[in-house]
Amino acid sequence: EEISEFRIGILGGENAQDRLNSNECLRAKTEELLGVETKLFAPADYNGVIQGLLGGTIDMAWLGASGYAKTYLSDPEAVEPVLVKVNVDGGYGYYSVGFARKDSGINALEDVKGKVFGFGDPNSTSGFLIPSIEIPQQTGSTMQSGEYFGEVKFTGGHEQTIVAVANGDIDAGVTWADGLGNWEDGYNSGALRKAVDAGLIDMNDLVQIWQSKPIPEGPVVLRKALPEDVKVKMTALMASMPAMDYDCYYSVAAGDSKGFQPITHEAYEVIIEARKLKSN
Amino acid sequence: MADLTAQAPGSVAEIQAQYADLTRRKRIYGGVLLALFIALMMAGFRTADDRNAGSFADGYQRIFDYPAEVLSEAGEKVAELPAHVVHFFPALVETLNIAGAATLLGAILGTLLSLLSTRGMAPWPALIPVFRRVMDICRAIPEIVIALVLIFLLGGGPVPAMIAIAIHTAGALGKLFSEVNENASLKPVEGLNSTGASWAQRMWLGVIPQVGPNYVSYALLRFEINIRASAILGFVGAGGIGYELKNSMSWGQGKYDEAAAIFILLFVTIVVVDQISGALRDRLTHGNRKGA
Amino acid sequence: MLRINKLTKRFGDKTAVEAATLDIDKPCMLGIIGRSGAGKSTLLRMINRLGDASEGSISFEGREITTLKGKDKRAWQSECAMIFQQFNLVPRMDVVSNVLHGTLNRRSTLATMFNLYPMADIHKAIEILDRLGIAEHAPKRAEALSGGQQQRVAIARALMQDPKIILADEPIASLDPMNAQTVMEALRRIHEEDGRTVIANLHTLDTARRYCDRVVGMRDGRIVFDGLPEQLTTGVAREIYGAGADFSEAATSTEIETLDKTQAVRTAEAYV
Amino acid sequence: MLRINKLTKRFGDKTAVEAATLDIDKPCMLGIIGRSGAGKSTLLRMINRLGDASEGSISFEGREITTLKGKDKRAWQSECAMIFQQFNLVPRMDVVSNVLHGTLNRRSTLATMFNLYPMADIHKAIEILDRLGIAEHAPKRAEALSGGQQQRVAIARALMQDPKIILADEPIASLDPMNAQTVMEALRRIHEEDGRTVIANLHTLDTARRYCDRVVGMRDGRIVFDGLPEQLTTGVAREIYGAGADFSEAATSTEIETLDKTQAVRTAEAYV
Amino acid sequence: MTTMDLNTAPLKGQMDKLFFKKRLMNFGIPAVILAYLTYVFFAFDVPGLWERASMDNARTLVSDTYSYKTHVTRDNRTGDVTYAVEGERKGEYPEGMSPEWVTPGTTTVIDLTGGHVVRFGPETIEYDIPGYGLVTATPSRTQGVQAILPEGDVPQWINLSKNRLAITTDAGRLTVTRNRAEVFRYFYGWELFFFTLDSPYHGLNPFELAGRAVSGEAGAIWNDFWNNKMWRHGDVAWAIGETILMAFLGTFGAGLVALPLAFLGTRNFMPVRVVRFAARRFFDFVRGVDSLIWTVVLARAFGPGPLTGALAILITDTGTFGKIFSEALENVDEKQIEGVSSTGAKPIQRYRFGVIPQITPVLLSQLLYFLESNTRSATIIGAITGGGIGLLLTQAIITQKDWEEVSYYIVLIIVMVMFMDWFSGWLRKRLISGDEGGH
Ligand SMILES: Nc1ncnc2c1ncn2[C@@H]1O[C@H](COP(=O)(O)OP(=O)(O)OP(=O)(O)O)[C@@H](O)[C@H]1O
Ligand SMILES: Nc1ncnc2c1ncn2[C@@H]1O[C@H](COP(=O)(O)OP(=O)(O)OP(=O)(O)O)[C@@H](O)[C@H]1O
Ligand SMILES: [Mg+2]
Ligand SMILES: [Mg+2]
Repeated sequence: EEISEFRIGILGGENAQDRLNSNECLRAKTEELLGVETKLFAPADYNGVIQGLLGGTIDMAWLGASGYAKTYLSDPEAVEPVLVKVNVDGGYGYYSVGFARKDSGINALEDVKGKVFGFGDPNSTSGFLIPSIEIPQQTGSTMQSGEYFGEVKFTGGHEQTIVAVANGDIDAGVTWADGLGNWEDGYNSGALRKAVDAGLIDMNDLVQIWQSKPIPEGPVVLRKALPEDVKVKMTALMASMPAMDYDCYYSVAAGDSKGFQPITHEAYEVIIEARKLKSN
Repeated sequence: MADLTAQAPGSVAEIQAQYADLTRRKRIYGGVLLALFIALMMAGFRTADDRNAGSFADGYQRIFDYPAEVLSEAGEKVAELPAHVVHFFPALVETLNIAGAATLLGAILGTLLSLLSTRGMAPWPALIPVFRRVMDICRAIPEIVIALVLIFLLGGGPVPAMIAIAIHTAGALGKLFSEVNENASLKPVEGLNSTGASWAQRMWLGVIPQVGPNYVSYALLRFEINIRASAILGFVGAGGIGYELKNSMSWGQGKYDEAAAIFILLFVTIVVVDQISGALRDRLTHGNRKGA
Repeated sequence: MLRINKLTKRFGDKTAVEAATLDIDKPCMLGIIGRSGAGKSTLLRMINRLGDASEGSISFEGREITTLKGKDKRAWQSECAMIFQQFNLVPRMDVVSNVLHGTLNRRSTLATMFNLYPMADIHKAIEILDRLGIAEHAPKRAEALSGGQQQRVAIARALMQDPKIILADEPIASLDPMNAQTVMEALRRIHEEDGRTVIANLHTLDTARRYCDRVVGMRDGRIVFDGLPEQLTTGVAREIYGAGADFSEAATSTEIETLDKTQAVRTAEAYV
Repeated sequence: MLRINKLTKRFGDKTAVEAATLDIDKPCMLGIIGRSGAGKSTLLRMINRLGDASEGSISFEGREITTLKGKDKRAWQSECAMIFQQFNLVPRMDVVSNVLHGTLNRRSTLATMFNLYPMADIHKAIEILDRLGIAEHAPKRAEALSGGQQQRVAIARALMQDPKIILADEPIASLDPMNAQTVMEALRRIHEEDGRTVIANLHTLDTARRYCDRVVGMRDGRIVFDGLPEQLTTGVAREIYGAGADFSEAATSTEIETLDKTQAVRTAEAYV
Repeated sequence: MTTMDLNTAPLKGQMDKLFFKKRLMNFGIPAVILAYLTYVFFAFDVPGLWERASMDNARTLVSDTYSYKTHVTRDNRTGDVTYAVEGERKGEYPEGMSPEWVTPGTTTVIDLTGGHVVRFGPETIEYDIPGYGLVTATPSRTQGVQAILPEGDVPQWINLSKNRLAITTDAGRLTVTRNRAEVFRYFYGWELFFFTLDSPYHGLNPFELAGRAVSGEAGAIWNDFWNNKMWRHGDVAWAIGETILMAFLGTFGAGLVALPLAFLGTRNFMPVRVVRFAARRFFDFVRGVDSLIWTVVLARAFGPGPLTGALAILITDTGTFGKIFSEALENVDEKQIEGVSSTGAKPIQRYRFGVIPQITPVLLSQLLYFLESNTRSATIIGAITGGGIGLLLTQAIITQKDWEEVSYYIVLIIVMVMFMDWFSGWLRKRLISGDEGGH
């Protein structure tokens, strides 16, 4: 069994072209390793990459945990998780943080009662799935509009949530952060940090109102139907990247971290259950 | 052809030769054009296929995978569809309102722009090219661009979509309206002018009665188009039924029944509005022809 | 009253009216004749300020007309009604509305847009229509009327303006002889009964002779004749029309009495 | 040669042609006359197989025509050219291309799709056009030609088919007398010079008399007269046209010689 | 004349009624429109929106479109100072290089012009603000950011908290947190538009560049420009090309597919009612579903990319063209077809010569009209999945920085659509010239 080309899907969070640029070195290495033409694709949203994996038009991607769960639920035979990113501190995970404007008088989740609450993309783990399960546990209610919160919206993505909160379109929202570093910097990495760096928000104007339990980092997945040797080669390539070419690793992993570590489907069963819970 | 008549060809042989020449030229011209078109299509297809993740050859059998997935889930939960339809109805109303308000505002603005840029009607003839360019630009910017920028400024919701569609509509209708205006008679305008009527009076009393039915007909056509546009803008956060559709579609398995319900709602609306406005337009332009 | 001094109008290189000078002291009915392109329409349009003059002045009762702008210009236009060869009515509107357009300048823009004309105006419009013998067509659309009727609606609109001067640019050129006569008689009556000044461009000598108190002849933009109808001899006419010795009166006649000569007129006109 | 036997055509209840029987032994020029709705067009269309017969048979040189299908039917159509009252050309294509349509049946579908006709055909087309006196219009679009010229293009298309029979359905009804004469003369010449059979539906008696060797009269779908032009007396004509005693020859005449009677013809035709 | 009063009185009454009716209409229609707009105004919560509308964002957006900022960043733990255009890695000044308005040293002095000077000292950060005074801030791991301001109230443009100090002035912006201190200085223009800092051609004027180009470096110059990491001209050109490609393939592909299908939906060419009905409903269906939904459906089968977008346009427009062409076909003149059939032409020839010449003007003008409008659709479809300029644009907007790129893309899109508009108009004129008489 042979493949004639290898296609890597890249998720959002950055300019499409920036994404392609930062993964260009991975593309070159893959092409060299596999000896077939390798292409990068950066669709507009999570769903684009997931549809590609399900339809067999994308061979490898680095998904979020919820995205993987969706893929698995749609077709358990579509992809398998192989690697996960490990943080500098050795753990693998990040957080969903709830935040609001300081001048809105909101300091805790309870203050948002009856007001407008915003999620990001429905397929985002930290922007929707985890908070939509953990927040009701804390409030003792549901996430239906009008039950606890006055209205619950999807803003479309982390970036839009931040701007919507800063503008006052929504009273509070959730986004992701690595939980390292300081609030006033927008943490070491995450959507808040990017917005701060872009000069879009001033962290002094925002307050954190909630933080989730650690969320498992999403897996690097390979299409199950790929030939075995391709899977092995690609896993090895990704795993050895920090050692081989740290610069490339840095841009692929979007920041400093320790490296990739093998992972299996079992690590995501909790997330899958959570996702099932949210389906009707 | 010109040389043919110029020389006033006498003999049949001469005409034959000239016609043969013409045919050969036509054949070459036509052949080159056809070859060019085929080559462009083929090369274009190859390029697109190459730059696509999946190729056409692999993918065409899978075209129905996705609809099948949606339909099978919707089929399982068919009992819930009516409830979903009711639930999402307000979102549909919002989408229709976006389209309706945008069409109205766009038509009003387009009327103004078209009057300002038609020779003989414009109050400032020197500015005609300016208004023409304004219309061109309004028309050229895809709605999604304006909507996204406005969402950044105003936050999500229907208003950015409405403004975005209205701007585009103003440009598109403005162009169509000015074509209608060109065909309107200027005599009544001059007549009103001679009585000392102001510009607004000249336009309202002299032009609008002539062009009204055509305007309405074009505006209705635009309304159909705008419903789609407003649904699409929902996809990027502008509210309405498109927003709901995107959320349930991108959630995927587990909410496909909602997606199906929304889709049915949207599809039925589009078809119904198409039919009604088609019939109305037919009446308008027909009645107009009789009247004129 | 109306004093036109060295009035000139140029379109690019072409001089349409050249240093036209004309003086009207008391209300009269004035006919302007001249061949096609002589500048008759241009002159009238300048008086009504539908076109701006290049040089020269027009003054009415001491007021300078050529320099009026905006509101003042429109006010002048309302005092100086214009009647066109092609009637220039709003064809899809009813007759009364068309007549009421004569009041546009006096009424607020907004009110007229909503058809809020005072009842008195509406009644007056109907009376004027009645005076011109077409009251029964009042509710019809203007386009449904014959040419002669439409021209009378145009005259009614002009009267509705209650103007001091009525300008008529070849008011009968699109009409058949029967209708032409009705229209010219209406204009004459307006002059006589209301004492308004009427200036009419006319294509035909005999019409000018028959209805006007004074005739002005134009040729190539210049006023080449100004006198009483009686002074308008065939020789003078020849000069105005720039025709040769074969010039015949009939060539410019549209009187009903000469109806059977129509064929001849056509041919002759083509020559003129 | 052509043998029509009890040919009948019904449209629903209506019988357009009823048991028409006709025999043509040798090439001739045959005129069919009859008032509007008599079934003339229907008869010709059945011969060309543009319409199917309800009953009866048509045979040509022993071959049965009414039962032909597909390829054979088309082959027959190419042998039996048809000329229409409204010319039925493709107005957006040039004259020569229109003439070349006469060869469609013989040429491969694919080649004709791309307008690839043999040069020899093109030359022949132009020769035919020359014969009909319109060669200089060869490269023009058909729509740019006058009615008479267009009808000659239609005749050229028919000749291009190299047919054994030419059917002409009121070929001159849309033409003015001048053009009508040219067209009829062309048809007559084709019959005389090439020896082809021409069957023409004609509206007018005198045309039939003047150009035809034999005249057939139809009334209400039946053939009520079949004879020499000489036998076509006013009495017979009256019967064919179902007219009363006030029937006049002039009513169906479009000859140039009777041009000044046109007015009368119009009125009379309306009556017929 | 004498009977005037007799016959005008009822007429006046009649006219009064007529005008009353007219006024009712005249008020009614605008009143309905106004009422609707008012309803929408409140349904969409426009007043609330206006209140919330973020003028700050507008300012950021507008200023960002014509200016750029250079970041000077000090890592408070290591004391390293870095310089980067727009704070991006690819805009970083190479090691050892610094902007001329910065004097590196133990104390880095940053001149923000107009007397505004920021100093990154070994321990403290100072900002000398003319007309206000000196602000000093000492970041420390344990005590947060200790700031000393001049006497008086804290002005609005200083945002101070325990761990963070932000000063925004016209000259620039300083933020100090425990980890970092950062200054932005704003400049006009689109920096690095032609060459990035690591290119040897950065900062050369056109004449020098022309000189270099003549001396054989044209290829290298073009290469540095085309592959500019910041603006990625090559990729943008590809994206525009992809968008036009989608429109082209979609439109003409749809034309080719729709033409034969259109015959099935016409009364005169399709006698079988069921087929005709089915064909028409099929057109309605694919049109009604909309290209957007088709994009989503096709994304599963073909994955992201221009082909998916092109096919989505193709399918939708097959419906539209099917409808338009059927209507054109129903209006064809039967005489021409009959003329061609009477010569014994085969059915295909009959269509070719009897029908096609009649509908080509409609066909071509519709195709070309849609080519232009599909360029716009392709931009939108690209944004949803396919790629092309639409994806670049929406992503640039959604990530909410790089507004200069957004404005660049918007300008490109407008130019592209206007070009296609002009081009299709030009083609239409060329191909159908003199054809108006054909109908
Ligand atoms: N808008 C214009 N632009 C350029 N030239 C004009 C314009 N209007 C009139 N002219 C020229 O000015 C000259 C006088 O025209 P005018 O219409 O006043 O003549 P006229 O005496 O009314 O003739 P007619 O009997 O044909 O109405 C003509 O030569 C005409 O071509
Ligand atoms: N397609 C049709 N369907 C129904 N009736 C038809 C059809 N074609 C012709 N007829 C009827 O058949 C009769 C004969 O028509 P036909 O056209 O043959 O007459 P005609 O002698 O050619 O008359 P004309 O001089 O008007 O052309 C007419 O009554 C006509 O109404
Ligand atoms: Mg004139
Ligand atoms: Mg007939």
